[in-house]
Amino acid sequence: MREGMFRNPSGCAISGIFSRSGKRFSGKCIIDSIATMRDRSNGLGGGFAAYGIYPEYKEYYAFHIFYDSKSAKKDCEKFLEEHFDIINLSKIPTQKVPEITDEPLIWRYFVAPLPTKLADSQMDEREFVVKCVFRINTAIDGAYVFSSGKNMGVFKAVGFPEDVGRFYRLEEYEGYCFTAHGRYPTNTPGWWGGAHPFALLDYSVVHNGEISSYDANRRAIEMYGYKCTLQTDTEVITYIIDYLHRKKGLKLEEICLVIAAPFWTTIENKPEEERQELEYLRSAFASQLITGPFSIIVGFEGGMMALNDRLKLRSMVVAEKDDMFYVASEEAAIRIIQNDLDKVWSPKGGEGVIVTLEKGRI
Amino acid sequence: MKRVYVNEKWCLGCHLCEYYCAFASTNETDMAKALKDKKINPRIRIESNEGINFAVSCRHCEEPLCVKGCITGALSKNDGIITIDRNRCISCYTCILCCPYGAVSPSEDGAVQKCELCIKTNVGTPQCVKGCPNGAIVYEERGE
Amino acid sequence: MAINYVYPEYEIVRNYDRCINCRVCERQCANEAHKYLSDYNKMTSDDSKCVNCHRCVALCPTRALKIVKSNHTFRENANWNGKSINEIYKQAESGGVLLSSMGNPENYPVYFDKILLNASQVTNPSIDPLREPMETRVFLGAKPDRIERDENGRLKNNMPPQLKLSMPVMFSAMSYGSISYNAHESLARAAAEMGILYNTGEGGLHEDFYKYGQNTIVQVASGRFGVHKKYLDSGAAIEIKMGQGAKPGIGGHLPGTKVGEDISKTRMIPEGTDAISPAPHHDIYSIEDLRQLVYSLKEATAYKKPIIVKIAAVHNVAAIASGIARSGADIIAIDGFRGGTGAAPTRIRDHVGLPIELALASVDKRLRDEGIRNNVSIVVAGSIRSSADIVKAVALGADCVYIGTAALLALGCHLCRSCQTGKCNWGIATQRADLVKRLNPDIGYKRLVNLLTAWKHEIKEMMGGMGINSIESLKGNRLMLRGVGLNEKELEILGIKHAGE
Amino acid sequence: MKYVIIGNSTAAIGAVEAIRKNDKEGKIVILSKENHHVYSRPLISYLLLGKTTEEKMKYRKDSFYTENKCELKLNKTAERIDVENKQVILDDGSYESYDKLLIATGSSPFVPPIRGLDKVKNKYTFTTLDDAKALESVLNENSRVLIVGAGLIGLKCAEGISKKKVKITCVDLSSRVLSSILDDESSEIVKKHLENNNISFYLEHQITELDEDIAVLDDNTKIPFDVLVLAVGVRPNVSLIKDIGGKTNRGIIIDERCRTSIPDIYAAGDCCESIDISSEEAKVMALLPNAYMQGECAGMNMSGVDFVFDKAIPMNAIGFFGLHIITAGTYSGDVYFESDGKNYKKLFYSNNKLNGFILVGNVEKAGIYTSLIREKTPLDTLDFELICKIPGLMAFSKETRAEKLGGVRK
Repeated sequence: MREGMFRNPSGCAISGIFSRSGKRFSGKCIIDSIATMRDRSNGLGGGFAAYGIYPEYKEYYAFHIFYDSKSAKKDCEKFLEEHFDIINLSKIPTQKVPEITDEPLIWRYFVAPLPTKLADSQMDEREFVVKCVFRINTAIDGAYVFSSGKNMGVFKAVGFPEDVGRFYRLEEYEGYCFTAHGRYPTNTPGWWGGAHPFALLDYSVVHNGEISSYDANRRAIEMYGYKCTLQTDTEVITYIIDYLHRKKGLKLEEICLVIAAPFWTTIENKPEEERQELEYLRSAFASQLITGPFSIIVGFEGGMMALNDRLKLRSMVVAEKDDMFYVASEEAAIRIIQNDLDKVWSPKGGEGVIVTLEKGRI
Repeated sequence: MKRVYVNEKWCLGCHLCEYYCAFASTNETDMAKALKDKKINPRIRIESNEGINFAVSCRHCEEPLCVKGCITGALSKNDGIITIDRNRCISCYTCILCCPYGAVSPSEDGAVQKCELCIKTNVGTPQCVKGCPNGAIVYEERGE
Repeated sequence: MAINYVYPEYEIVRNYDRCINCRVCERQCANEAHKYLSDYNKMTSDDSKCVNCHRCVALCPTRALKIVKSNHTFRENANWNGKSINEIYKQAESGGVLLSSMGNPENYPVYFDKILLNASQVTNPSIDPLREPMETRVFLGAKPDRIERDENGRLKNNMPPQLKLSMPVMFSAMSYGSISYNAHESLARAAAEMGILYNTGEGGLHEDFYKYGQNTIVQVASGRFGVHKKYLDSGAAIEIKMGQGAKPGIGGHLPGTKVGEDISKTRMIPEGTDAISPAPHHDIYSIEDLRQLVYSLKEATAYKKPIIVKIAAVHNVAAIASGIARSGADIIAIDGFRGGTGAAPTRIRDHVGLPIELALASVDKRLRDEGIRNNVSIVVAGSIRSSADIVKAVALGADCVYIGTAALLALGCHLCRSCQTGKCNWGIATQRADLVKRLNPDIGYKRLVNLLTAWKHEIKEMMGGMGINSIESLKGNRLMLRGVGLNEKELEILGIKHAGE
Repeated sequence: MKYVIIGNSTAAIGAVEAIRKNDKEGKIVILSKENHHVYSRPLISYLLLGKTTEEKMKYRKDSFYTENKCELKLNKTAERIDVENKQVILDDGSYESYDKLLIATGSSPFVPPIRGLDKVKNKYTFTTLDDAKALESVLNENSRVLIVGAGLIGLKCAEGISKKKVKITCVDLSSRVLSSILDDESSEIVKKHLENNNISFYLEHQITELDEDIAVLDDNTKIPFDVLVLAVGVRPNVSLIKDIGGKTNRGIIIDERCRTSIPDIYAAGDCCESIDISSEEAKVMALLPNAYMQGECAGMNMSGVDFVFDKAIPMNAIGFFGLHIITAGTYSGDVYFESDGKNYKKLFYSNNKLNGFILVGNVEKAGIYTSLIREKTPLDTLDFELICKIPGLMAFSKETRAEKLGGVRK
């Protein structure tokens, strides 16, 4: 069974590391971090998002694509050539690991939209890229774009996350931010595309939880041209964040106030101006409110955001050491890589923690 | 203190208060058994005329003329409630002569009768109020 | 005298062992079904006058009365049942259209009863409303399509006018005239106490009730009764009534006998004249005409109030709704074929329209497919009977529901469906002073408040079970629903899976 | 503060209960020439009739004096009042000093000067418990009783002793029974009723001469008797005040605060006369309710609370052998009348006010009429036609009803 053919509730482990100064570091430590939470996963999915790993190609969209077959690869590359200028293409380097099996063809493309096509589409560049990704994922059977941002990449597979990390040789990448996900699905999906993180453009989401508002959120977001093909929370959350941030122009702080909105009783006690703003956000974007348990780490170009649901029904701890910032489902997953911390705390439900590069971007 | 108040706006003239009053004074548990084939002589009475209806029962006056006028001392006021000692009353009807509401009436057994807020019945609370289907009779504290 | 073919439908059964001749049944029956025979010192009854409203049964202090359906029958016939035969007798006698009241009583499927709700187990926690906040507040109205910021980057409040409700329920339109002054007062006071809205219906608004304006929806119907500037200004929202679930395509008719001094003043028509609402609005023969009325009402009220357009659920309801969503209306109210009425031609009531569940599902889907769901809120009506119906309606995609019949039941209505006679023994659907006073608003409004309070608790319990702590997350959340005993097509229209899937 | 009350009947009790509302400590002394716990005088006829007992006749319960901290001195007759020293001198030579004094001495039966009265051995009056007991003691089956006076006292006495299977004859100078409270027709109804109960009357006659056991009337009719009861009326006991130069008329004259003309001396009850507001005339209204309310009024003022009682009217509730009579006010002005031969109703009204009424038989809700007189209710403020037929609150305005029944303040 493939992801997308059914709802697949999961328990999970998540972890994230971020360097405010933009100092790049190896992916090894994120593997160590997620590995300590092995019993929060069950070997049916793991993955990573890494930011700042393609400095030499940072002006180009990096597509990571799974292919089930050569023919799928052929169709997809044909489509890519029609819409993009392909600067570089290669297999994503992996190493054999006994725990990881049934691997698909895994390819990486650095691309830029063809100016003529882009002009014809009358869309802005990022929207054009999104549409193309949706086209491939829905129209080209056996091809699935699982990463499409600039200067970042997603690496995921079916297996325990640490095995997945070694499979992708993650320790060989250097970036300023890594997030990781270990999955505990209640069903048994065989498909790599269903593993997390889920990403669109440079937004990537790792998520632990099962949201009760799923179908309300899905049916609302699908009004705006998104297709929830995987039926996963992570997918719909990613789309909501993309919609609110990229399309509606809400700030990340405001997005927290929408998807994990404060309760009316809290809002009522705020000063008038703030009260009005909160009431506005809640009622204007009511269908983007997410209820039920979740803790998420959102990666994006130049930053990272950690957020819990409004009742904090999932564990999540954050910590700081000098310019480094850490998030994880469990404190142990932070201590294993940095035991000497300046500050450790557990954000309140609905209290988003956002970190960005001091210089804005690399 | 708690008093019975009547609001004619809501009185339907259904006379249920009279039956619940009569029922209460029998101390029976089943109204059918208590009142079957009986002509009731309630302490609360409905006045009806051209669509206007209202119930009248003892107001338990601050300055009770019936008590002051009673020649035997059978009528007395305790804790705001005017009660009658039926075995001292000799039915001279001086109270009927005095009561400005017509709320004291003769009864079969040689003593007069009046509303005593059901305090002498088994139920203990005014049953006319309980029996009123439309809130036209209420028993409440209004802070004099 | 002509033969009377119609045998009484009910029998009044009196237990003479318990009857104490208190005569309350006689005094309380406006149909004069009970009579006291003084020379026999016995009560007697005339079954043919009984409408089975239970007033006497409820007030009999010794429980000596019951009303039973007569078991008098015609010869068995699966095709020609007693009802059909009696209707023919009646029409052969009267030569008139059959009239009835309240909602469609016929045996069509009730989809709400074939839908089941979900609850959380293990993978995510259910939420206990007694311990955690559980939010039922809803805002009705169009939502902004883009955000705007001021020079300091603060969000501007560009929100169109909204209705704020403490829970997704409102009292549906019932005109002053079709129901009594005391019924209206009860509804208005209950709405005010619960933080919801009630609806004037097409009969205008009695001056005494202007003070409840913030909780009032003022209706503009084809008869335009009682519509004037002050009326429009007095409400929190304006509803254009295009149709009614109980009688799609039919106007209204309030007999002159019900048009007393107060009503005539409120409706702005002469005392004693019939109040007839035309079937269509004669200034609305098409969707663009509707748009003009919507905007003229907005102009008249300075764009400060949401405009509701109420339609009956008919076959192409989705397309109609989509048109309305583009007409400038802020809220669409859809009334299913089980909706109540003070009087409707029986054939129309029983044979025209759609079940609200299907209408709602298809409208919600259509508006989403067209990306205009946020242009409007959807309010559904037409037999919402319980908090479970509400939860299911919201999960199917409604923002809010209207309750009419349920509210009247709370006020004492026993669904005898004789409103058209004007002799409502419960003081609801009548204008006879002696009957109207039987509904004491102090009691009536409290009963309404009790009902809604109870429903609110139940809604929270069901939401909590699903792990949802805010009603927004239930809206359109069809994954929380499963069908039982529904065929593929029905499931497809409802947009839900079958139980077990 | 020391209060002295002369008399131990209704007015005295009213005074005590009023004083104790305002003054819980002050000393109260009650002087009674009788030897009984306070009892209700009107009940003496019921005692003979067996409808009550000496125990039940007590007007207040046994603990009354102790609960109200009263010193009751029985068998003490007040001889005179020493105004200078504020003392009451008693028949035993002792005296009682007072700060405030209440005269509640009531009235005494009037004994008419009839020739040969002294020859009569068994002659009685009928106002006190002792009278009643004495009378009862001499009665036996088929003793013949002659009652002089067909007024309230005489007829009540007649009813009282009727049970003893005695032969009762009643003589009165007046042409009617109960002439002071009934008009001709109603009086006739009552007379018939009494005759049906074996009481025979000689009306418009008087006794010219008496012998030991025979009375001779002015028409020479001779009436043999065994017991003679004198019930021609009572006289207020005014001497105590009269002797010290206080204003008196038939009764002691008091103002609406029950003050006599002498400082710190008050009077209440049958011994005084006050304004009948239904006729605006000063009258002796020897009625128990008035006695109580005057006593109460006196008591309030004696204990320093200004209090006015200006609502006195003549009124009577009386019954004989199950026939009830209620009357009040004065019988002047226009008349509303209805009668079915058994029940009798007559209302008297003028200048927009009800002056008085007579009810015989059906007396239900009579108090509504009484209140119209007492409150001088303007008749044009109510549905007079209705209230004449049916006494009730229906005749009043909606607002009045809301006030009376709904507790709505004006």
